[in-house]
This record gives sequence, structure tokens and C-alpha cells, in this order.
Amino acid sequence: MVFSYYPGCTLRTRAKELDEKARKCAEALGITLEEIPDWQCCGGCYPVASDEIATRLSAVRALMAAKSEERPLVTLCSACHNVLKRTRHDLQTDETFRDRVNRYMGNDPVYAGEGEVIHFLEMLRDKVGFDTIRAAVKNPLTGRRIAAYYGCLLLRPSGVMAFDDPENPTVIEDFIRALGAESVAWSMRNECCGSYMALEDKGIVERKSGSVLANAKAQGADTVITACPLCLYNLQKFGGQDLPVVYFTELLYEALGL
Amino acid sequence: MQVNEEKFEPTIVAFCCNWCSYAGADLSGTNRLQYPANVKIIRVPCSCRVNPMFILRAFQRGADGVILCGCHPGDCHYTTGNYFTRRRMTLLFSMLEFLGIEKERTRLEWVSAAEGAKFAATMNDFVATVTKLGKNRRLEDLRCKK
Amino acid sequence: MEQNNLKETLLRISGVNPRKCMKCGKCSGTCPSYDEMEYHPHEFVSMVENGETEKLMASPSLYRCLTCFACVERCPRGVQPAKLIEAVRLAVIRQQGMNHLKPDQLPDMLDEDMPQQALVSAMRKFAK
Amino acid sequence: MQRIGVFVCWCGSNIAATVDVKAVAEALGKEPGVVYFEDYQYMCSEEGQTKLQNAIRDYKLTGAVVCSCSPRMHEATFRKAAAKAGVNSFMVEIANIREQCSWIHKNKEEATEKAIILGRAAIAKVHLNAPLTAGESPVTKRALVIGGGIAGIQTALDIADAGFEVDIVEKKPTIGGKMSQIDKTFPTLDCAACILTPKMVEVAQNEKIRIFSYSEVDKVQGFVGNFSVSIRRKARFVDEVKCTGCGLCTEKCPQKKVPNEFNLGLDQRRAIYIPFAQAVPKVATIDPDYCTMLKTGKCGVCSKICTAGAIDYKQKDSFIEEKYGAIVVATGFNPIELNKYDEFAYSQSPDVITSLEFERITNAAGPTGGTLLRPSDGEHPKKIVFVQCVGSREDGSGCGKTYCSKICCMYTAKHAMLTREKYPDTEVYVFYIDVRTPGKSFDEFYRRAVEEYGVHYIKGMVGKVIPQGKKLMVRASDLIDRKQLLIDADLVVLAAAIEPDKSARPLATMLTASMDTNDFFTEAHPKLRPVESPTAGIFLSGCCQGPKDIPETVSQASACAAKVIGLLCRDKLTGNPCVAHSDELMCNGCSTCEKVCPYGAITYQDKEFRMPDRTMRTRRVASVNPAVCQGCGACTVACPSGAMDLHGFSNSQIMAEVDAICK
Repeated sequence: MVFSYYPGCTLRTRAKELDEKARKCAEALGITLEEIPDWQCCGGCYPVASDEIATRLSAVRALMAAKSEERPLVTLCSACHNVLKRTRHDLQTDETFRDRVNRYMGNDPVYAGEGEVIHFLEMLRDKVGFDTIRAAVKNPLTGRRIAAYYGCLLLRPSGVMAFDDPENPTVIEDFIRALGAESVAWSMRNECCGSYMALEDKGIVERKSGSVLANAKAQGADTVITACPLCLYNLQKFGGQDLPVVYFTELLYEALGL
Repeated sequence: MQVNEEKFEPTIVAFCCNWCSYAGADLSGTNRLQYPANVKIIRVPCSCRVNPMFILRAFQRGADGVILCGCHPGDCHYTTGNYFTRRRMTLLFSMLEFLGIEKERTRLEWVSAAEGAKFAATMNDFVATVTKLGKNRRLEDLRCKK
Repeated sequence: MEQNNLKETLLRISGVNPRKCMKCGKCSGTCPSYDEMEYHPHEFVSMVENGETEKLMASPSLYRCLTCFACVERCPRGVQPAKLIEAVRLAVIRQQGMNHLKPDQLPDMLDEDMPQQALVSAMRKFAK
Repeated sequence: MQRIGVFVCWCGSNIAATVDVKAVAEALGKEPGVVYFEDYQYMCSEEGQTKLQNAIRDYKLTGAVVCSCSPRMHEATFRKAAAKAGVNSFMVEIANIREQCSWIHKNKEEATEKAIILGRAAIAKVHLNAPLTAGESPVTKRALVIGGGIAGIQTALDIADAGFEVDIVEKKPTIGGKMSQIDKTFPTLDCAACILTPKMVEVAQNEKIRIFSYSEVDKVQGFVGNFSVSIRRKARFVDEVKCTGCGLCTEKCPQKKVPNEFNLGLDQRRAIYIPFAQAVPKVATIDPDYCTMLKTGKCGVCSKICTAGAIDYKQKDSFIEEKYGAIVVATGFNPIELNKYDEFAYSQSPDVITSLEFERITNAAGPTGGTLLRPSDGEHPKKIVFVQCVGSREDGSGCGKTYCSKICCMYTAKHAMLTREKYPDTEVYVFYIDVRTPGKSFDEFYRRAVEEYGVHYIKGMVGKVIPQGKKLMVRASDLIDRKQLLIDADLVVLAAAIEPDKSARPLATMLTASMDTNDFFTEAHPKLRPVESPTAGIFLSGCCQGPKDIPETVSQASACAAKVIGLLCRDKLTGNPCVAHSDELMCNGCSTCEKVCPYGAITYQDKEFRMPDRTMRTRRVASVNPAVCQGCGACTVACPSGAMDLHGFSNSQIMAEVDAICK
């Protein structure tokens, strides 16, 4: 299977090794990720106001590039995923936005949000299948107690993201079990880590990430995995717990024995 | 011609459902609320009893306007009758417009048994509108005139 | 901007109808930033409805919302407070010289490992 | 040709002041078919009615038009008078020249002219009138009650008290419903079992009442007074007659790991079980999903142990056909599923429970013997948080309900109060949006919880419940103190919204009874006929119509019984003769009318017709049941071939009125 791939800014620079590992994992599972040409940064966070058009254009371009290849667009970063999926939803449902975008970009025929956007996790769940992964695992992570951290961007708003149950998601837990580890039940997994506050007010992030990791630790986790580079940074740097936090693809890389 | 038009008195047929609108019309009478004598009411059990044929017949026989009154949506005595009416009349009225019967000559209005004032106001407005439009000749069947 | 016009603009660009709010306080009960804020999600909703936008626009609370959408997800009436907070913040930073975050402040805030994502997001949230 | 008499009423000066009644009478006298005309001061008076009757006799009238006040006032009066004089009452038509003419016009000339036109329209209609007689149908003097909760029990008892036979169909193995699971009842705090179980026994002992437990309604045919119902008696693999209810089998059955639904899965029962000690009928039931014998054919312990020989592994579902005059729906409610509300961690922690589960763990017959213990570790909770309005009062875009579930405020106050009374060292918090306690002694009850028992009522909502170690961290807002709270609770109780039982929707289809978007049955009139369905002969009792507490349910159940008794008392039902009928020669059996009929009055029959070439052909034609038809006329307009028509408001009659007005 070949999918279009949108790496995003962070995975292209600071978190290069996460990107490399993800690609290697994908290949090991029989998937080729083809980077879309000339992609631009999605902007990091989705502009909520309905009159913000220009700030959503880079996402539109990425969507159109994938559409022209007629392949699903895979993202590895939750933030990119959130922006792309929500922009795609706007194109499908908000007539004013669709009109203005198409007129500005001079699209002919009109682009109305066709094509699929999936997160790497969705790709593993829906396209590869956790059973296939379970079979491909060479170093099962037996005995590990891993807590799945979703954060906000993967799940919310659930009506648009349609990723998983927003309050009781299971995809990362299923992923953890497929790798042979035990998943930890904890409920701070969909609470905010402090996000972009990392720049301005580290105190807030310390409090948010701190309470997240405290809950994971109290529930008996030995590792926390995330699907967002910013969550990863915040939890690692400000979590204040002696608890390893890793990207989900790192775990996959390890389990696949690469 | 000028003089004639000023004196023009339209013929208006009003179909009222027995449970809401007919009672609403009675109430506007009880409250002595005036509306023109051009309006003649025909009582039907439910607005959904009004066959499009009745409306066509009225225009054929020289009516200048036809108004249909029923219970408010959700209040139908027969639960769903006025929903049928609403859909049916939307289609009929646009078809009539296509045939040249101006949209203003047909009207569907929800009047409850408590809305005597609304009934009178609606009729006043409708008669004024139809009077302005003048005589309806579009569908009139001359064979019907003796 | 005139007060009424401003309210209308806020409601339009956010798509929020504050009258749907039944004042249950679940948004503020779930907000991770509650203690960092002077005005809380439910107060944004009622204060915009009551035309008290000036107080909100002057408040640092605007820059404490994490846009985590927990209030939007959990509101039983579908009010979407986070969208309203963003609209008020935009009403401030869209004015001349009102950027909350300026590029020359950035170097001091950065460290080696901070992902670009944080930088881009914060600039998008707090500056025009 | 009809012989029509015209009677113009003055109504004192009400009509005569604005309408020249003499001119109207004379003008209408010239209409074809009119053989007599008269005007009189008060037609509705004794004298006026006599005039009508005399004219009928003297001039051999076949029909009459009375120009007077609205038919809503005196149509019945004149029709009755005419009937006494020997003219079918449906041969009388009213021209409304008061409310719709004299009272709204000032110009006498205009009003007189309009009155004449209205009179003409009425005459044109009478020409096409035909005598109508209301159909009669017999009444089967037996009622069916669907659902054996407190609503069904009360309705059944009241109907039986009036001397009529009643059958109760209950889908569970025992009657009793939700009330049997409740511990205490507000606002008096008497124990639910103490007031319910005597009623259950009363039902069992009443000679007029039969209980079909573990049974479901399978098919309903017929109409008011004449329903024919097929009841499926599900195989319980135990002979109901032989079983003595000794309960030995339920102790010896080796399959012990069956979630006990009576205790909402908080403990386990055996594969053969009696739901609870006071069950009625007290008969064991084998759960086929868990019974080893039924699944693998290897076990048979219960059969060996049963001295009465009641066990029958070969039992099959059986059907009972019975006739009923009235059907009562009492299908009740259930708390909603909470799996979409996991911000409260319901599926993540056993210590987050619903209010009904809380009832079970405070009930002496419940899994903990009535001691308040946490489901996770069996310890006493020291801090309990109650969350109100979980899934109620939402905007409809999510998974919740738009309505207020009505009972939660009161039972939460009850739970909080009882907890504080029994365990004064327990801190109790109640998070509310509004406290809604209308009802006799209800608000006093809630205030007592606050003032005497020191329950902490906090205006605000819980946003997130975080299980952490042995604690449940509850993050919530306190709107009045402008604080966000973080409470380390031991137990969280969710007041889940209530919704109609899932069996209600298919049942409504069977009964052709209408429902609202929430699957509550709709009433014939929300204020004036609250216990009847718009479908004649179907009555509503309890929560199937809307959320209700026990006192309200019982009053509604008795009101419902009164309506049923009123129906069953009658020997014959007289219908409304203004009903639809189909011309079988024109009907092409397309089913369009059946789809628009809100009452299910139209069915199809295969009938033999003689063709022009003298061969016989079978065709499918519509047939209207006049006892069920309410005469709205929806079918007459929907019918593409024009076969459907309505007595009293036929196509030709309305056309004639249109013609008369537009002349």
C-alpha cells in the first residue's frame, strides 16, 4: 500500500528520528509513505474563527495534493492531523469557506474536501490491522505497563475528528496490546498537557503535565506513549515524574525489532 | 376601466379545518373583529382533507383567491394531517404559479382556535393582496359561466 | 467598534449562540486552565451575552485558554465556549499593535528541544 | 330530488341587526329543491325547534338548512330535533351567518348578500347529503395491560375491582418493575418493598387478573373494543403450575457466574433463578444463555433436585390468542446507557455507579445486604459525590435527552439524606444545575436534606472524574463561590436520564399508537386526554408517556383504569359515521391511503370481482374499518384513483359548496 504522507514541521526538524522510525515501521508493515511535494506548515493549531481563511490555506493545499494522487493522506503528528481534518470538514460543510477558498486559489474544478485524512494510528488500526501488527511483532513488550496518552487534538471535537470515542478511546490501548504490553487504565489520558503555553508560561505546563503524569504513575504505568510531538516535549520536560514518555512509533520500532 | 377596478370585489374561498381554524374564525366573530365579506368559509374536518381539485375548481369557477387554514404544525387533531397539507400545498402553489396563478392568490396559514385576531388580520391582508392583483382570469372556465 | 456590533461579530465568527447556555458550569468544571484564569469559560459566555466584552478583552484570561476543546466536547447544550474565547482574543489581537506575543520576545522563551509546533501554534494564537 | 326546508334565525338582534333575515329567507326559498322557508327569532329555542319539526312533517322535508350561529354551537341541537321528527340527523346543515357573517360585518347589504351565499352553499351540500347511521360494534369486556410495573399493577387492580377481567403481560420473569429494585420512596421514606409487594400479591390472588410473566405481545389486530392479541409465552423451561417456588434449584445449580440483572450486575446469580424473594409468580426460570444443560446437554442438576418435577428442558415458546376490549400500555422506563459519558469514568471505575445501582447497594435485599460499600473493595465510602442531570436537558445534538428526567432531584435528595442519616461521618456532595422539586412535600424534603442532614448542595457541574489509586478525583465547578473544586471522593453516583423502554417502539408500531421523537407515547390531548393514545382503545399508564415519580404514576394508572372501565362498561360502541370509505371498483390497491392513515384504519382485502366478460378476477382493494377511522380525510386526498371518499364531507359535497360560493 502507498499512502501520501504529511510529516509536518516538528517531525521534519527537531524530531527527525521519530519521522525516520515511523517510515521504517511503515515499510516493515508493507506500507510506503510518499511525502507530498512542497508541503507547507499547517500552522500548528486550527484557527477556530470562521472568518480566518488565509490561515487554513496551507492545509487546503496539502489536502489537494493528496487528492490529486488519489491516496489517503497520512499524518504522524496529532496537531497536523487536527488541522487537516478540520479544514477538510470545513470544505465539506461550510459553503462560504469553500467558495472563498476556491475563488482565491482559482480552483477548477472546485475542491470540496474530497479524499481521506488519517492519522498514523488510524492507518495502523484500519488499513494495516492490529492483528497484522501482532503477527509482525518480533520483540513483544511483555510485562510492560504502558499508559496511552491521547491529549486533546486526536479526539476533539469528536464530531469532526471521528477518530474514536472522545471520552473512552481505545485505539492506542489496542495498539499497546498488539505490541504485547499491558495497557493501563487512567482517565487523564485525554486532558491537556499545557500545549503551546510551553513558550510563555512554563508554570502552567508544569501543573498540567504534572497532573497528567501523576495520574499515569498512580495507576501503575511504567511508560507513557503519546502521538503528538508537543505533548511528548511537555510531558518529558515538565511532567516532573520519573516516568519515561516516548512516541508511539518508537515503541512500534522497538517491538518490530528494527 | 379605472372605475371598475376600484370597485373590484374579489371572491375568496377559505378552507378551514374544523378543530383549529374554523374555531379561530368563530372566535374572531365572537370578538367582533372585522374582515371583508368577500371571504366565504368552507368547513373541512382537517386541512389535509382539501384536495387540490377543490382549489383548482374554485379558480375555474371564478374565485380570485383561495386560502387554506389549519392547525399549527404539531397541533393537528389528527396528529399528522397538516404536515401532508404543508407539503402538498407547497407543490400545488408552485404549480399554480407556473400556470399563471400568482403566488399571492394562494395562501396556507396556521390559525389556532385561540387566534381570532390572527384569523381576522390574515383575512384582511389576504383580501387586500388579492384586490390589488385584480380579477383572476387565468384559469376561469368560461363554460362554467352561464 | 461599537459594543453591539462587536457582540454580533463575536457571535458570528465564533458561531456560538450564548442563549443556548443553561448555566450548568460543566465547561468551568472541566477546564484545565480554570485556576489560571480571571474569567472562566461559562463567564465568557454570559458576559458576551450581557455585552461586557470590554472587561474580557482587557483580561489576561484570553491568553490562558489552551483551546483543548474539553468544554466544547462536554457541554450538554452544545455552546462551544472555547470558540467564543478565541473570538474575543481575535477581537483584541486584530487591533493595531495589540499582538500578545512579539517575535523579539521569542529567543528568550526557546530552548534546544522545544518543537517548532509550540512556536507556530503560540504565534498563531497570540499574534496577527 | 331533495325537499329542503330553510330556516333563518334572527338570534334576537345578533343576526337580524346586520342581516336582512327576511330577504335571506326569500332568496334561499327560490333555490332549487327548497320547498319551505321561514325566519324566526330564536331557532335554538324550544319553539324554534318545534317549527323545524313541524315543517319536516308538514312539507315532507328530506333535508334542512338552518342559517344561524356556528355549527360548533347548535349543529347537534338541530340534528337531534330533526332526527326526532324522522329525518336523518346528517341531512341537516348549518350556514354560519352569525360568527362568520353578522358579527364581523357592519354593512347590512354586504352581510345579507354573504348570508345568502353561505345559505346557498349549505343547500348545495344538503342536495348531496345522504342519511348516515353510526356503526355499532360490540365490546369485549376484558383488558390487556402491557407491563407489570407499579403502573401496570395499579391499572390492572383498578380495572379488576370494577369487575372486569384483566391480563398482565410482563416480559421479565416477575412483575414488580423498577419499583421492586428501589429501596425507599420519597418523600415519606417508606420502604418500596413494603408498599409494593402487597400489591403484587393482590394481583396474584385477584381472580379477575391473569399474569403472563416472561411473555411478550407478539401481534395485535382489531380495533377499539375488539382487539385480538397474540401473546408469546417465552420458554422458561420450568412448568409454572408444578413449580412451588421452593428455590432449591437456584441454590444447587452449578452455573454460578451469571450477572444478576435484578442487582444490575453488581453480583451474580445461578443459571436457574427466581429474580427476588417476593417475585410474583414465584416460579424459577432457566436462563438459556447460561444453562449448561441447554447449551451442551450435560448437567441436569436442577431436574434431579426438583421434587415437583417442574423442570422441562424441552419447553418451547408458546402462543396465546386472546380478545380484548382495551389495551393499556405500561412499558415503563430505563436509565440510559452511560457509555457515552466517560468523562465521569463510568466504564473505567466500578466506584462510579448509577443511582439505580446505588438503590441496590443500599437495599437490605441487595448485594451488600444494605450496607453502603464500595463495589471495588467493599470499603465504606467516606466521601460521596452525586452528579445530577447526566444525559438530561441536553441540546439534542449529542447522545443525551432534551427533556428533564423529573425524578432525579428527588431521589438524589433521598440518597443523600439516607446516607447522612445512616453514616453521619460520610461527606455528601450534590452537584446540581437546578433543583426541581415541585410536588407535595417535595421541596421541604430537599430542604431537610440540606438543613437537617448537612448535605452539601453545590450549584455547578462535574466536568471530569479521574480515578487515581483508591480515590476518585472529581473536578467540578462551584458557580456560586466561583471556584473549581477537586474532591477526592470514594464513590460517585450519576443520576442518569431515564428513557422509555426499548420494547415501546416496536409495540407502538403494532398498536399503531403514535410516539414522540423521544419514544414516549403521545396522548390524545396533552391536557384534556392525558391517559389515552390518539388511537382509540389504547391507553397509557406510567412512564411510557413521560418521566414520572411513583405518586404520579399511580394516579395516572388509576386515571387510565377509569378510562378503560368507562369503555368496558359499554355494551356497544357507536362510531362517528363521517368516516372514509373506498369505492372498491375504483380502488387499485396501491396502499397509498394505508400509509397516510394515522390510525391504521385501512387494511387490504383480496376480493373477487366480476369482469365485463363475465369472468371473475381477484383484486386487492382497500377497506376502511369505520370503528377505527376518525374521519380526517387524509386518505381521500392521497388516493390517486379517487376511490376514497369521506362521508359527510364528500368530494362532490365540497365541490358543490365551492361552486355555490364562486357563482
